This record gives sequence, C-alpha cells and structure tokens, in this order.
Amino acid sequence: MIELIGHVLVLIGLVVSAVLVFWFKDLLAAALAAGLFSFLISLEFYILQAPDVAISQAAIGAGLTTAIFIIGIRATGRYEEGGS
Amino acid sequence: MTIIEALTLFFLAIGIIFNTLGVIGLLRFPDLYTRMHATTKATTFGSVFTTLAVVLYSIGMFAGTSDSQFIVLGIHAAIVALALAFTNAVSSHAIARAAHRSGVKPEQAVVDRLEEAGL
Amino acid sequence: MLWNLPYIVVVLLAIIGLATILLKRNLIKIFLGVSILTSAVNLFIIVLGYRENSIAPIYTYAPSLNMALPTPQALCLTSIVIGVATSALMLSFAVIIHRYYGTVNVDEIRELKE
Amino acid sequence: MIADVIVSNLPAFLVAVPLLAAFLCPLVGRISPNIRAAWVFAAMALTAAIAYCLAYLVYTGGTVIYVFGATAADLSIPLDSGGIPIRIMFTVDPMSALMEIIAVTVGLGVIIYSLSSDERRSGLENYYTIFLLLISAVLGMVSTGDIFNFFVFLEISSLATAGLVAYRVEKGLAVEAGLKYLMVSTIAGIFFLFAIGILYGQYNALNMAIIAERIQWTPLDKIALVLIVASLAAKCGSVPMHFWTPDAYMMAPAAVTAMLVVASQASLYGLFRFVFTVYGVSLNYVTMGWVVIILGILSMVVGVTMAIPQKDIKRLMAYHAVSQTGYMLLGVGVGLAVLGDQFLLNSYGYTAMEGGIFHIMNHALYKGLLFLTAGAIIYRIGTGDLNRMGGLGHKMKFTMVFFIIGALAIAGIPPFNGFASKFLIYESVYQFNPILAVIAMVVSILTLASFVKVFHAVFMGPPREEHAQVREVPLPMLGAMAFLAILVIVSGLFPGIFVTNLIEPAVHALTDQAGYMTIVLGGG
Amino acid sequence: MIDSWTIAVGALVVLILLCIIRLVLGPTAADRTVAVDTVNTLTIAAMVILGLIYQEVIFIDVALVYALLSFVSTLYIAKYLGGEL
Amino acid sequence: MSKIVRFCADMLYPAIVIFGLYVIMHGHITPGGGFQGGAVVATAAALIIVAYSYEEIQGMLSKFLLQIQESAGLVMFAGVALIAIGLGTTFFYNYLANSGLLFGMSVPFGPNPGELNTGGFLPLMNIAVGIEVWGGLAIVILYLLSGIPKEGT
Amino acid sequence: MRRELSVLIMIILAIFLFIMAAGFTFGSPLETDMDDYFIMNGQEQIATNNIVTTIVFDYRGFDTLGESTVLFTAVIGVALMFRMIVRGDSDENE
Amino acid sequence: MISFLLTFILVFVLYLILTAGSGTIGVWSSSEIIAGFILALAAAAITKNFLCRANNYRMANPARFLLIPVYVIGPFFIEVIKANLDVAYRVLTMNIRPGIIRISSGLKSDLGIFMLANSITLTPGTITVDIDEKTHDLYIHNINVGEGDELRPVIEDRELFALANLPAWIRRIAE
Repeated sequence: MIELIGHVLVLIGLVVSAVLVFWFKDLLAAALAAGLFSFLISLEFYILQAPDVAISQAAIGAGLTTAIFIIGIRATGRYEEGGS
Repeated sequence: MTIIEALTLFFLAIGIIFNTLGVIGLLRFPDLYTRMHATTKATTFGSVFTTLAVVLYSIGMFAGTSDSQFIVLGIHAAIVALALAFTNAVSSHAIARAAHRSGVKPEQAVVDRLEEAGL
Repeated sequence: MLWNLPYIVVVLLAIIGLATILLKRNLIKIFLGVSILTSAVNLFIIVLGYRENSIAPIYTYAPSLNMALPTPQALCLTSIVIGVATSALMLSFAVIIHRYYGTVNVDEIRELKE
Repeated sequence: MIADVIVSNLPAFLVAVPLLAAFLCPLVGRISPNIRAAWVFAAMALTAAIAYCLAYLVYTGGTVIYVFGATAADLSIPLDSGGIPIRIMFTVDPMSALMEIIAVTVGLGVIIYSLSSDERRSGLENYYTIFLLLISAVLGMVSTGDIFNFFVFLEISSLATAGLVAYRVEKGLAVEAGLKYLMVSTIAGIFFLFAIGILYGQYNALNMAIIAERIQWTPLDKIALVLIVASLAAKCGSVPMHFWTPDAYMMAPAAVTAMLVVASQASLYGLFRFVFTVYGVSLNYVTMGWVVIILGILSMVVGVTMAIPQKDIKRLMAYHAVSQTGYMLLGVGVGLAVLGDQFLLNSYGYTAMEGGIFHIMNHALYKGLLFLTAGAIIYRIGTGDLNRMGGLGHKMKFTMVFFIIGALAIAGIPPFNGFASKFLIYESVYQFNPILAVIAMVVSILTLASFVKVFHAVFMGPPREEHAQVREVPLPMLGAMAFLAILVIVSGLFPGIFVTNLIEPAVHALTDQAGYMTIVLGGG
Repeated sequence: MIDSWTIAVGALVVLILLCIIRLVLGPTAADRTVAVDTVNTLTIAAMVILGLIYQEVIFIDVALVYALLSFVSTLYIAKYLGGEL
Repeated sequence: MSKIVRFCADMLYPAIVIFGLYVIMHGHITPGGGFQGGAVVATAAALIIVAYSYEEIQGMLSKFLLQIQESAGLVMFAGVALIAIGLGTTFFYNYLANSGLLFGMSVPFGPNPGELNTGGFLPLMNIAVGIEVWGGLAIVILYLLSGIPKEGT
Repeated sequence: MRRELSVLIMIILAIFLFIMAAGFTFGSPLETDMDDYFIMNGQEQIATNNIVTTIVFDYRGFDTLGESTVLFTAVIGVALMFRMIVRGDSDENE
Repeated sequence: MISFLLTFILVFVLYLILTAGSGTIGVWSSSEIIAGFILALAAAAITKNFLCRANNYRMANPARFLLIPVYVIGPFFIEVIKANLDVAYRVLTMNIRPGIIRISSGLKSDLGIFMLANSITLTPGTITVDIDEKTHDLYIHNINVGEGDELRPVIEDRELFALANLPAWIRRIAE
C-alpha cells in the first residue's frame, strides 16, 4: 500500500515538474525543473524495474543534458522574453 | 530483534528525522544561507544515515547467512554514503560561492567580510 | 490496482511537452519541451513492459522468474541516446543562431518567411 | 567460396560499407584533399556496386531476407521460438531494390558533382562523413523489415540531413532552415516512436511481417496509423507540413539538395510500406486511399501555386518538389483506393501505382539534375536570385542543355521520363475520377509555364556585364549532370523497359501483403 | 522489518514533493538550486532503500551513478550562477 | 571555480573514470553497459571541464584525440560484428558465446551471481560503445563551450 | 491564429492519446511471447545474465549500431556547426 | 611515473572494492582481478596528471592515509554531533546572528585546505563560502557569530571548533 502511494506521489511529482518547466520564465529555473524531472523519471524507471534505463537516464538526463542546457543558456541568454 | 536490527532501525529513524528537519528548514528559513545550513547538512547526514542503516542491515544479514550478495550490498551502499558526503560538501560550497558572487547577500548579517574583501 | 495512472501521466507529459513546443517562443524552452516529450515516450515504452510484481530482467540472486519485459527497456535505451544526440545538435543550432541574430526568439528570427 | 560469402551477406554490406567508410572519414579526410576525395568516391562506388548486385539478385531471384545474428542468413524464425521472428531482419523486395537503385544512382552522381563543386569549402571531411551517413541511412530505411530499425535509420537521416542543410553556417538562414527541419523531423520521430510503442504493446512484435499477421484494426491501430502517416508525411514534405521544404532546399548546397530529394522519398517509401505491408488487408482502403489522394492533390496545387511567384531559383524548384511529391501520392493513393477490388485494380489500379512509383524514380533523376544545374549556375554567378541573372545561354551551353532536359522532363513533355510516368498517372486517374486527372494536367501545365519563365530569366535575354567572366563549370560537375541527363533521356525514350523490368515487380511486391508474410514467416 | 523500509521510502518521496514547493517559491535561482540538490540527495537515499526492498543488489549501482553525476550538473549550475562559465 | 572544487575534481576524476569503466565492463552482469558507462566517463570529463576554465582545458583534453577515440570505438564495434561474416555466419552473430575462449564461458540457467568471463562478444561491444560514447559526449561539451561568446562582444 | 491552431492540434492529439491510454492496462501486457522467449532462452544462448544487454547487443545489435551512428552523426554535425568558431575558417562565398 | 603508479594503485583498489564478493580468491574471482588490472592501467594512463597535480606525494604514506578514517570517525564526528545540538537549539529559539567571517588557516597544501573546508561545510552552522586563492584564507558563513567577532578582521581557525582541535588534526594529516 505504501509503495503504491509512493509510486503515485512520484508520478504526481513528474507532472508537477513538467508543468514547472512550462511555467518558469527564467530559463535557468526551467532547466533546473527539467533536471528535477529527469531525476524523478529516473526514479520512476527504477520503480518500474528498469535499472538499465534508470542508469542511462541518470547519467545522460541528469548529468549531461542539464550541463549542455546550461551551456546553451549561457550562450544564448537567460530570460525567455526580451531576447538576450 | 537482535542488536543489529535495533541499531538499523535506529539509524533509519535518525536518517528520516534529519531529512524531515532539513526539508522543513528548506521551507521555513528566511534566506539562502540559512536554508543551506538547514538542507545541505541535515539531508546529507540524513541520507548518509539511511544508507548506513542499509550497510548495517547487510552486515547483519551477512553474519546470518554468509551470502556474498550482502557483501556487495554493504560495500556499494558504503561507497554511496561516502560519495554523498564528499560531493554534497563541495557542491554546497560551490552553490554558496556562486550565490554570493551573483549578488545574494545574507540577511540580518552582522558582518560580511567577503563583501569587504571583494573577491 | 493503480489502474492506468502511468499511462495517464504519459499523456499529460506529452501534452505539456507539446504545449511547450507550440506555445512558447524561446528556442531553449522549445528544446526543453522536446526533451519532456522524449521522456514521455520513453516512459510510455517502459510502462508497456511492466508486469505486476515482477523483477528486473537480470538474473541475479533474486529467486523470482516473473520478469518485466526486456525489449521495451532495450528500445528505451536506444531512444534515450537518440534524444541526447538530438538535443545536442539542436542546442548547437541555437547557439549559432544566437550568434547571427542576437536572439533566440522564434518570432524574431523568421527571415525566410515570405 | 569467398564469392558465396559475399553474395549471401550483400544486405549487410549494403549498410556496413558506407557506415565504415563514414566512421573513418573524419580521420582519413584530414590527411589530404585528394585522399579524401578518393576515399569518398571509392566508398560510394563500392556501395553502388553492392546495391546493383543486390538489386540484380532481388529482381532475378525474388525477395532476399537477411537476418542479423542468426546462424544462417535466411533463418528468419529460429527453430525453438514457436513461429516468431525475434531478430532484426532486412527484407529486400523489388520495391526496396528499386529505391536502393535510385538512391545509389543519384548518390553517385551527386558525389561526383560535389567533389568538384564544394572543394573550396571548409570542414569537408565532416561534410562527406555526414553525406555517407545519409546515404547509408537511406539504404537502411528502404531495406529494413523491422519497424524500430526503421525508426533508428529515420533518426540518422534526420540528423544527417539537418547537419547538411545547415552546412553553410556562414549564412544564418542556413542554420535556421536546418533547425526548422530538425524540429519537424524530431517531433515526427517522437510520434513515430509513440506509434511503434502502440503496435509493440498490442502485438509484442517489431517485425513488419508478424505485425501484419497479427494486426486486428482496433482503435489503437487506427491511432498508430494516423501517427505514422502524419509523421512520415511531415518528413517527406507533403502539404500540411511542407513549410520546411523551401527553406531547406534553398539553403542547402546544390549537391545536398539533390540528396534531400532522395531522403524525402525514402520517407515516402516508409509511408507506402507501412500502409500496404503492415496494415494491408485490414485497412479500409477507400478512406485511406482518399486521404492519400487528397494529400497528393493539395501538395500538387499548393506547391505549384507557391512556386510561380518565387524569385529564387532553388526555392522555386523546392516548391516544385512539393508539387511533384503530390503526383506520387496521387498515383499510389488511387491504387490504394481500389486495392480491395480486384477488377478495378487490374483495370487501372496497378497502372496508377506504376505511374506513382515510376514517378518516384523519375523525380529523383530529373529533380536531382535540375538542382545540380541550379547549383552550377549559382557556382558561377554567386547568387540564386532570378532577377540578377540573364543571358547565360552563351556562356554555359552545356548547363543550359541539361537544364532544358530537366525542365521538359518535370513538365511532362514527351519524350522525357516525366511524360512517361505522368501519362500513366493521367490515364488511370482519369478512369478513377476525371476531375483529379484534370487537376493533375493543369498542375503540369503550370509547371511548364513556371519553368519557361525560369529558363527565360536565366539563359535568355541580353548578356549582363557583371557576368562577363562567367565560364562553363568544371568537367566533373558536367559529367555528373550528363550522367543524370542521360538517365533521364533513356528512361524517357524506353519507358517500357523500365516499367516492365523494374516498376511492375516493385508494384506487385508492394501490394502483395500475403506474399511478403509468407516469405518472412514461412521461410523457417 | 521490510515494512519500516517501505515507510522510510514513502517518507522520502513525500519529502521530495515538499522540496518542489521551494523550487516553485524560491526567489532566486540559487534557492532553486539548493532545492534540486536536496532532491538529489533524497532520491539517492530512496534508491538505496528501494534496492534493498526489491532484494536486488545490483540496483545500488544506479544510486552510485546518481551520487557521482548529479554533482556535476550542480557544479555547472553553480558555475553559471557565479558568472564564470 | 574555486580551489576546493578544482581539488575535488582532480580527486574524483580517476574515481569516476574507474567507476565508468566498471559499469562498462560489467554491462552483461549488472545494469549498465557501454552507453551508461561511456556517459559516466564523459561526465568525468565534463567535471574536469567545469572545474577549470576553457583555456586551461585545452592542454588537458584534446579534441583530436577524442575524435579518434570516437571513430575507433565505432570501427571496433562494427569490426567485431563483421568478423562473424568471415567465420561463415551472419553480421552480428555471436561467435564467442559458449565457445570457451575469451568471454566464452557458459552460465547455468536460472538465478546466479554472474561471472565476468561470459557473454561472448558482448563485453567487447560494450567496450567499443563505451569508448565511442565517451569520446562523443565529451567532444560535444567541448564544442558547445567554444560557442560561448567572449566577454565584451 | 497560430495560437488557436496550436491549441486545436493539442486537443486532437490529447484525445488520441487518451484513447491510447485507455486501450492498455497497466501491469499486464497484452501479449508477451517474444519477450518470454528472450527471458527463457537469452541467458542460455548468449551466456549473459543481463537480458537487456543481450537484447541490446545481440538480438537487436544492429539497432545499437544505428544508435551509435546517431550519436556519431550528432557529434559530426556539432563539429560542422562550430567549425567557423573553433578554427576561425571562412569560406569563399559562392 | 610516481604519479602514474599512485593513480594506478588507487584506481585498482577502488575497482577491487567495487567488485568485492565476486569469487573465491579472497572475495574476488580471478577474471575480475585480471580485468581490474587492465582497466586500472588504462584509467591511470588517462588520469595520471590529475591526482597528483601538485607533485605532492606526502599522502602516499600509509600512516597519514589511514589517519583520515580515524579523523572522520573520531574528532570530526564528535564535533558534528555537538554542533548539531547547538544548531537545533538555535533554530528552535531563532536566536541567530548570521554573518560571513574570515578564517585564517595557515594551511599550505591543497589537501589540507580541502579537508578543512569540507569539515567546516559539513559541520552544522558553518558553510565555506569562498577561499582566498593566495593566502588560503576561508570566508565562512556562520549562523551564530560570536560576540565581538564581527569586529575582528581575521579569526583563527581553531576557534570555530569547541571540543576537538580539528585544524591541528588536519595539519598532522596533510602538512
């Protein structure tokens, strides 16, 4: 039962963090929310008995994608409106 | 319930309590630096303690069954604990430094030598 | 027990990703939407392969033989790597575009439009 | 002995050779330009030879199956698996072979052209790497018999095409066009993956034949079909999602543009393959056929009307490419609409499909030729703006001849190959629905008008003084254009040979779903 | 015994959700970074305990990858915030 | 970054590299494999990149070497698979499995802890893919960093 | 106009996807024969404990070659994009 | 060469720790040891310039090396628990005087300054905010600055720790 509740909470967290990505105007915060989304989806893969996928999501989604998005934000400007 | 089991439960409880305190601190404290006092330390120690509980559990199980999978479990969990303590300290230092450089000043501070030094 | 909640979450994530792609005007934001959409389809594929009370499809000490389906996990691995390759290429495009136009707002860089 | 091994492994070499050449190309290409050119040309020629041998095998001996990782190449179903193919397999039937022939032929011509026309640019070792990757992706897409494998090759072709379109990074517009293409194809790819997930979740299979056997036409299958058709139509530049085509075709180097046509047609092939082979019998033919027909008609009309006012030569040709894609969709759509009715199929359905598929081949040839001539013109005078051209007829005689050949072919004037395929389409579509045929003819006339305008603007008129230094383009470029032009003329003069030997087997292979399933699933 | 582990995981997941509140509120990007960093730590703890619940030793490797790599993305964010990137 | 972070990166770099190699090597026994391990090692390179400034990186990581690494990994991957054709079977036939040679031990059916020396050519392919992903992802980060505009432009 | 069109597309897709979500049942795949084959025979045939790796590198090894190629393509594409910045090259214009 | 050897030993030991429990030679199987040897050679060849960047081989001495766990379990742990109680009290009463102060450490080696900074960060109530690269002085955010400390420009490091003299331990280990 508790596992079930935990699973549901992770799913809710996924949706919430995705909404945050949509909602933030500050791109850095959006990238942070995307990182959080990545962590949570990796936890979800873990719960769904897919450790291989969880590792690659952790390594690629949490580590590298966030890094290259940060570099991209640095190279293009931080806020969504008003250009750079 | 053996001593190791009791100790495991104790560690687990301590870990969860620390984590809870840390997150409450994250939510309640007024400014960034005090929040970092609350979270980085409390959650680091909380997570390290829950991980150590796993280590203790595996030691207990290994003593009972002498099954080599519990060696692996214990050692890997110990490495996780080590890595957590190691990386969290450095990353909280990095965040604090970056925050200070980006202009977040501590509230109600009685003194700010770093501001004066201008690094 | 959990009914179809994971599938519903997949749909919600896909819709949020699409909304980010279609409604936002900033290229980086659009790429974040693409990565959410990719994650949604990855989650969909993994959820397809989950069986109740199963263990991971790796033989270890774990005694049960009721394993989750392995093929979706293999497909998902491929999909994740494709996703990171695509986002790397897209980000490099955005960086170059910013060098030329000074902005990454979609509405302002439409020079090709008739 | 060695020959046997090579022959039985031809489908593997077909993809492995260009891939290996591409992997080594960034390193080999750094040594010296000549070695790079030799390397690329050798790889492409070897690939072409393999493709021709394989096509010969397929056309003479029937569909070739290649199973990756099995003990024997044609062991599609392992003995202990209970009748399911579990490994990835290549299923090269005459339709695939036809597409392979087109791809390597155009690819060979384009490589020869590109070795001369692009030699002054930078980053060439990476450029040719991506070129080889694109060719291997196209070959993989048309050969594979596994839907997920198709997706992987689709993604390779997306990324490679985007990289090539944005190759001229010194122009911001090129990067923008590449980004637009990449966005469209990425989102299309994601929805394609959704469709794969739906099919996999229902039937627990990834092989086309086994899905075709198990498919039940549930609502989920319908959704999957919609997603597949939408994503592949977006990739091949059909009308609702055609907005990337003019930008991408205009900003890419000329050689790349010719290759883009082939890559788009590989997506078109995927569309046909899914509709005919995977869904096949269970499909509601008339509805689906009309959907394809309407897509085709819209593409034709929108493409040609957008093309007429264009000022840039490659952009104009790009809109014509959209328009010509409509012909293919129209022909195949008519065939699809009558697929359930054997009598109508025999009376005009096959003809329509032959027209549509013959048009794929012809379009690749003459559109490739036209883009190469446009590239030649731009190579010499440095702009694609029609208003700044004129009087080039005397300076670039051979280019002018090749342009005339291509323009007449695209407009459907006999005796060029455009006429052959368009005529097949007209006569069959007229029996199906006269209005459609009339629209097709009108579009054809508008195409002719548009190209007459281009011809007049570029080659006729008084010579302009800023073009006084213009000379004929180098010999390799002329050779490549001549190569394609000869093919255009030959296939226009003797369409019967091509239709009987190449197109008809392809059409019958495409429509024969039961035969496909028997070959894959019965070959235990 | 297993029940107490499960309860611990449930508590950790609830804490993760609470951290999201700070992610929403956080006035500066540094606050949000702190929140995400906290989520990392909690996720790692949850993963270790889940590995024990599933009786699968090999799952711990995932947590180990996580512990080492989430650090790197935090450093990137910190470097960007500090204006050094 | 500050001296503390630099020192930490120096110390963690060998540890993460060996951990990535461990993940690569044990791909056929535990979760992981070429992609995951390669990504871990590439993240180690990213750690070095983030700890030092872009100018200091030039001497530590060479783009050309990484490019060679990437190509070599892919060629090794395809080459290992192509050897199968030379042995009279098909592309990607696992000729080493259960053969008794390198990585050719058999495993009993059912739950068992696993043994490194099994899996046929899978460990070789894991290594090849690991090398490739390592080079590829590291070089992507290096290139993207070079796109950051200099101060004052 | 563009905004309304986007919302329309999203609504249509949402309906599609919800129908899709209703068609499957979480936790019980409809058919499992191919994967059961992998689970039962993969360990014995390839001598590997990790069935996922078995599929990734052996049964569907060709996909993995393609996937590595995708990454390679992206890297070469990025290198192609940044060649002006890194080396300061500039082409002669056409 | 020395740096290569040291790195090699370190990564080899790490690999062995990671694969413990795989077989019967000790707790390792023979193939793991062989593979670990080869992989450690590779990893050491790649990373040899990083671990010993300062050309400071003092830590190769096992006597110093083994002091680190003693330090962590002994004085450091005591200090952490004491500080935890202190901070919990201050948080409950909200009796805080935050401020950033400057600490002079006098440590020369990188490892020493690293250990001191981490000890300070992991001790509740203090965070290392920044470091002066030349003098190795640390800037510390303290949740409760002592009375009168805000007026002193520089504070000695041992004044931060009430029970155990952590800087002396660190000096013993790392200097």
